[in-house]
Amino acid sequence: MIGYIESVINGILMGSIYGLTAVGLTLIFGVMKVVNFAHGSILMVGMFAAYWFITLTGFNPYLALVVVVPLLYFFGYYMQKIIIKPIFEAEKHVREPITVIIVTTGIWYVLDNLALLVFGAEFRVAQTSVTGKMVEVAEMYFPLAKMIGAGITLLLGIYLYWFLKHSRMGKAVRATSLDREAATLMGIKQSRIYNIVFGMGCACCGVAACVLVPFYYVYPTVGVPFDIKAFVIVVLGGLGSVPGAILGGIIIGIIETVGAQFMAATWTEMLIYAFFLVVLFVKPSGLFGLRQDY
Amino acid sequence: MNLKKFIVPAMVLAMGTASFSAYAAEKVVKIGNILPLSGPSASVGIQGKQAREMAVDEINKAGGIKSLGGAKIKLLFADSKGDPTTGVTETERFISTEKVSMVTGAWNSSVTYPSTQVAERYGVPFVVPVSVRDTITERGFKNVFRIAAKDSWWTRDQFRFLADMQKEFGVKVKTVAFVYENGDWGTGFAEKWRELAKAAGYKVVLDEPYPSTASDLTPVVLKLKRSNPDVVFMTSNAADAILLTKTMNDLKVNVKAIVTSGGGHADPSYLAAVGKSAEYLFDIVEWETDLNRPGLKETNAKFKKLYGYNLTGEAVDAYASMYLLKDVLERAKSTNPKALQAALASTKLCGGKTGLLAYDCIQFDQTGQNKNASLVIVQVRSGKDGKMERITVWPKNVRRAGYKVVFPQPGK
Amino acid sequence: MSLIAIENLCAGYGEIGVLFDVSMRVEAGEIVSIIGANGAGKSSLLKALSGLIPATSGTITFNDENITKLPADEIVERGLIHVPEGRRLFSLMTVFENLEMGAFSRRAQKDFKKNIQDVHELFPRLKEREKQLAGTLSGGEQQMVAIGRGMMSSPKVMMFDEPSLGLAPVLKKDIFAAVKRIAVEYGTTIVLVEQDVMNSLAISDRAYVMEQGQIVIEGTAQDLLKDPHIKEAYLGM
Amino acid sequence: MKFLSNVQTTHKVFAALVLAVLYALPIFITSPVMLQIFILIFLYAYLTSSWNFVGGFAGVLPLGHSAFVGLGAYTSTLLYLTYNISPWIGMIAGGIVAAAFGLLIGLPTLKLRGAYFALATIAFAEGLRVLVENVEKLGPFEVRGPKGLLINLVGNSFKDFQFLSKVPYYYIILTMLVLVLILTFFMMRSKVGYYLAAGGEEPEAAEALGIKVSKYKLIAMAISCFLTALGGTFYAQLVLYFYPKSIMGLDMSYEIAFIALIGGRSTIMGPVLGAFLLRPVGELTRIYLGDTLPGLHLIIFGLVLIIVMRYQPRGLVEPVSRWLNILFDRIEKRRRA
Repeated sequence: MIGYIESVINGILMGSIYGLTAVGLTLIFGVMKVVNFAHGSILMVGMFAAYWFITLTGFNPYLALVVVVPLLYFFGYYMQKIIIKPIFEAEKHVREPITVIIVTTGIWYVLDNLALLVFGAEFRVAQTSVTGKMVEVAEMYFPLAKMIGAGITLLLGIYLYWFLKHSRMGKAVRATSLDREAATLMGIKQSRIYNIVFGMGCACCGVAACVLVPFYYVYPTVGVPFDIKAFVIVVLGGLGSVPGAILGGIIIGIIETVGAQFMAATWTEMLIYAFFLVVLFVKPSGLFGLRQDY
Repeated sequence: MNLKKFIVPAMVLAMGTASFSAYAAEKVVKIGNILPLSGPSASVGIQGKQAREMAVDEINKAGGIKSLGGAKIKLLFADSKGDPTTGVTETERFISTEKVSMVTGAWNSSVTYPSTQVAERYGVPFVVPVSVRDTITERGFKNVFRIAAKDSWWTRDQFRFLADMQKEFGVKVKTVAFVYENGDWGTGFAEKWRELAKAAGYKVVLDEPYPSTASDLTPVVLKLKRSNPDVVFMTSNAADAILLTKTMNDLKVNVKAIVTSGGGHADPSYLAAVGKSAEYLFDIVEWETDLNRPGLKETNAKFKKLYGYNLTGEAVDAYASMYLLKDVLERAKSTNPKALQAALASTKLCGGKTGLLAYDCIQFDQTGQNKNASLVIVQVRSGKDGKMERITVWPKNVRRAGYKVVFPQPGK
Repeated sequence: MSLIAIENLCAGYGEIGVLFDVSMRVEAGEIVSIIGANGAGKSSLLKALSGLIPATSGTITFNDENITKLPADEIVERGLIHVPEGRRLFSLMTVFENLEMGAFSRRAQKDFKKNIQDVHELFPRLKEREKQLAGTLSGGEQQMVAIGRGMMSSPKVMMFDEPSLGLAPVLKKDIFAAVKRIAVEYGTTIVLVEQDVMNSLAISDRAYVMEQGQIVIEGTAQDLLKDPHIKEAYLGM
Repeated sequence: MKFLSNVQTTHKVFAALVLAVLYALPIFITSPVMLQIFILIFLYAYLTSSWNFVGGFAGVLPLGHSAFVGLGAYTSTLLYLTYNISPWIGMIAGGIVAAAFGLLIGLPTLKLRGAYFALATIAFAEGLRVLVENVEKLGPFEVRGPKGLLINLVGNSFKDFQFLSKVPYYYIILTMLVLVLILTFFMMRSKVGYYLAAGGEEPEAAEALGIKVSKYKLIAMAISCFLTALGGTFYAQLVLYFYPKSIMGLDMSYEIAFIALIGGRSTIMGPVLGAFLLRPVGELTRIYLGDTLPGLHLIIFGLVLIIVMRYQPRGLVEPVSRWLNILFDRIEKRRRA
């Protein structure tokens, strides 16, 4: 019994981190209606940044947040401004500009392979003060780094909720996501909102990166498995919904961990896709999505 | 249809082929090498490439192929990306366009398998330094020669090792668990393990494939922990090896021994990445830096100076394969594939630079398998400076002098 | 100089032209109607004015400034406000948040308190429904939010695109009355695009008739009400 | 598309000329590698044209078409290996299986908006791949999970769909490509194509006009999956060895979609143009740069994607047909003069 409780809790912990990796994706989609295929690569960039920060300074790993999150915010901000915006302008009248997907895929190829070129194909693991630390509760072991990660996910979720609900810019972001043209007529400058949202989406990847580095490895294609998982999570949770992404992540985490106790891990992967497709058939807007968004 | 979109690439291609044929004027022997230089197995691919380059550089500096008037070996590399179709295309390109004398590669069994079929069709020798799938040399091909040991030998030796350890330490192993990546390699090993475990009378308490692209392996480790085996056998690529080792250590999985199968566990970045979490682990490899072989220290020092890391099993096989090719070319006195095939088949290459290998001579049986290829088992220990070290422990006759094997490993 | 002066304006979506050589002017304090059939280019004209679709040639002058090439947000900043067709509320935001969005521009933020008072005075219902999601309101209420949202931008000119569309006759009357009040009480200049020709001409000073992307008739509201072509084509008499 | 809709004599002559050159090409090009490159270009042009039926004309973005390539390859190969049924027959069977799966997946998802559909197709393809990787045996069929299927060499045999030379493969795939292009041409002119075009841009408006867009989308999906699967069988017979990751991995799905978008989707020649551009870029950068700096070729590939989308978001077919039209006009004038 205790084993199952242990797996459920581990599933929730890892799941909330999956959710964290998906938040940026859902945020960008919610506003720009663009699936950012470079999402995993941006996570990778963040992980390399966090890894080098931790390794070179030897500071507490979570101090990396202070450096990596703003870094990725500006990275995303200018990536949107310089590369994506001109393409977006050309496709302004299309509800879901498909060419932008292709461009983000191009960015993905460029970033992943630049990382390979610069950092080589080595697996790196940061040795930090929380690496390998376990918290023992009634003979169950939970990795401290994942618990901190789940906590940070919660905090980020609360912050984003506050931001979107109460700040002026956050409301403008919501208005844009609901009706681009009407928002423009309010004097909300679309390209600026997009820059900010893309920056924030990338900054969320930065948070996820700092959470992952203390217990994960860093590698040029480390983002790829998270990428596909994030796609599944955001659709499951409802594209554009931040709480949906976090809860979707937790559901995936639980399926993965608990499912694996009854069947081979390769089948749980299958189970996730099956669950995903079933949800899509039954409630296409995702578990927490709104009808008008699909 | 329009002409432009057809002519432009065609012209580009034509110019490409023209520039290739310019090489023919020089006195060179072209060797095609197919390796995964990008994608998930890029790191081993790059090791293989660097080792080949170092060997060929040495050979050429020492006067090239003397029986061919000092002809130089020229290496051509192609990136398979770990993808069979690309491997096949590249093999075809090497043979028909580049007119290489021999092909080597391709590390991923899934690439080597169909690529060797192409070489066989053209009658050009294909030397396989590493690629473990049994069937590569079991199709009655005349032109495929493998230096490395094959699957069934790896698993066989893992179980022999386990039997020897039990005898040596008087410990009885009753239950085993198998944890392996669900690719061709991992599932291939698992099939052999099942038979071997049955024959040895071990009870299999867990038989768990997992996707090697998994982002979290905690579920697998939790399951492993609950199945509570005496010994766990593992087959992993680099990323999953790192995750598994760290998670097993974190979740305090207690077993008598962990026996792994090279691959990810032998990757140079693996030990650096996992550190002390890998303590006491047993890994099976073809080769290890602490082997007592002539010239090894110097070659390793040179390699490390050039590329910044120690030789690996992959690198040594690749390195030796170049000296094998030199020997074959010297004996064949020709670059004709038929002559080369004959020379390869009658190889008995002992000592010299190939002496770096864990065994003395390269000799092929009728299937093209190097019959002397052997394997060793190493134990991972933290050294005095805290750095992790791989120490050869089995077979007993090559065990590092003075080393005391830790079996079973202490509890956590 | 007129408040808005449009000269030889051509505009369209991509390669498809929708406005051809449109010239018109709007004086400060006027109510000007633009009438015409579906697809005559009335909405496109407003979109071109508010910077949603680019002009291919011609000029738009607002308050003595050439705004032809200005982006939409800059035009809002100058007080030329477009209340779009179909209301286009932010359906999942509350009524109050919708009004807040109307006051997004820097200029309008200063007058936030005064503007919200004005809106609540004009439409007391919106104060009662402050916390309700805009998407859950009735059609008439939604139109009130849309108008109120426009008022929150401290407009010099408000351009309404079919504000009475889809409303019951009683509600229609209310909306036209509200438009008139905005013009009279706050001195806001009004450009009104409507298919309800009778009602819109009734509150207008002048009017333009558009057909196939061009202005075909212009004149005072009274004159146009008498025009036989208008009578036949738009008033069904 | 434009230059086919107003088919002038010059166009006809030109098209016939290009076809003649392509059919005669193997006489001049004997290098199997060159032929292989052409075969792969044609194959991808074929797969992308098949994709185009749903990805282009139905106005959605499927990103999981490799699933149908895989279904085709697995069906025909399993039938061949188990019952020795000729891959030519297996090819049709594979098409039917794929079309059935296409309907199954299309039924609930084709109603969804773009991104949902795109991500749903990714999930379907990945799910199917994982499923195949987990199946060792399915009834009498040895699926062999991740190990994949190997078709034994039997030498030249039309019945077994195997040839030692590349030339027959070249002609088969070229003919398949020409046929699918002709089919596309007629589809665009048919009722289905007309309704799809209407529904692709404004699905709500078309539904309002009483056009059952979803029904026509489903038809398009079934045709697309059927045709894609035929390409899968061809691919299997060309390579003679495949496993789930190699034949139904996402890389291939993405590449098919990229080719369409770079070439110009919802056009007849777009996929062909895209394949002629992207495939050689991929191959040439790998051949020339693959061994110098790891990953450089993929960086270049990524940059090409970005640049083309930046300057030709509707695909390259637009400028190319413009140039061609100018060229044709000149020829026409000179002919008249």
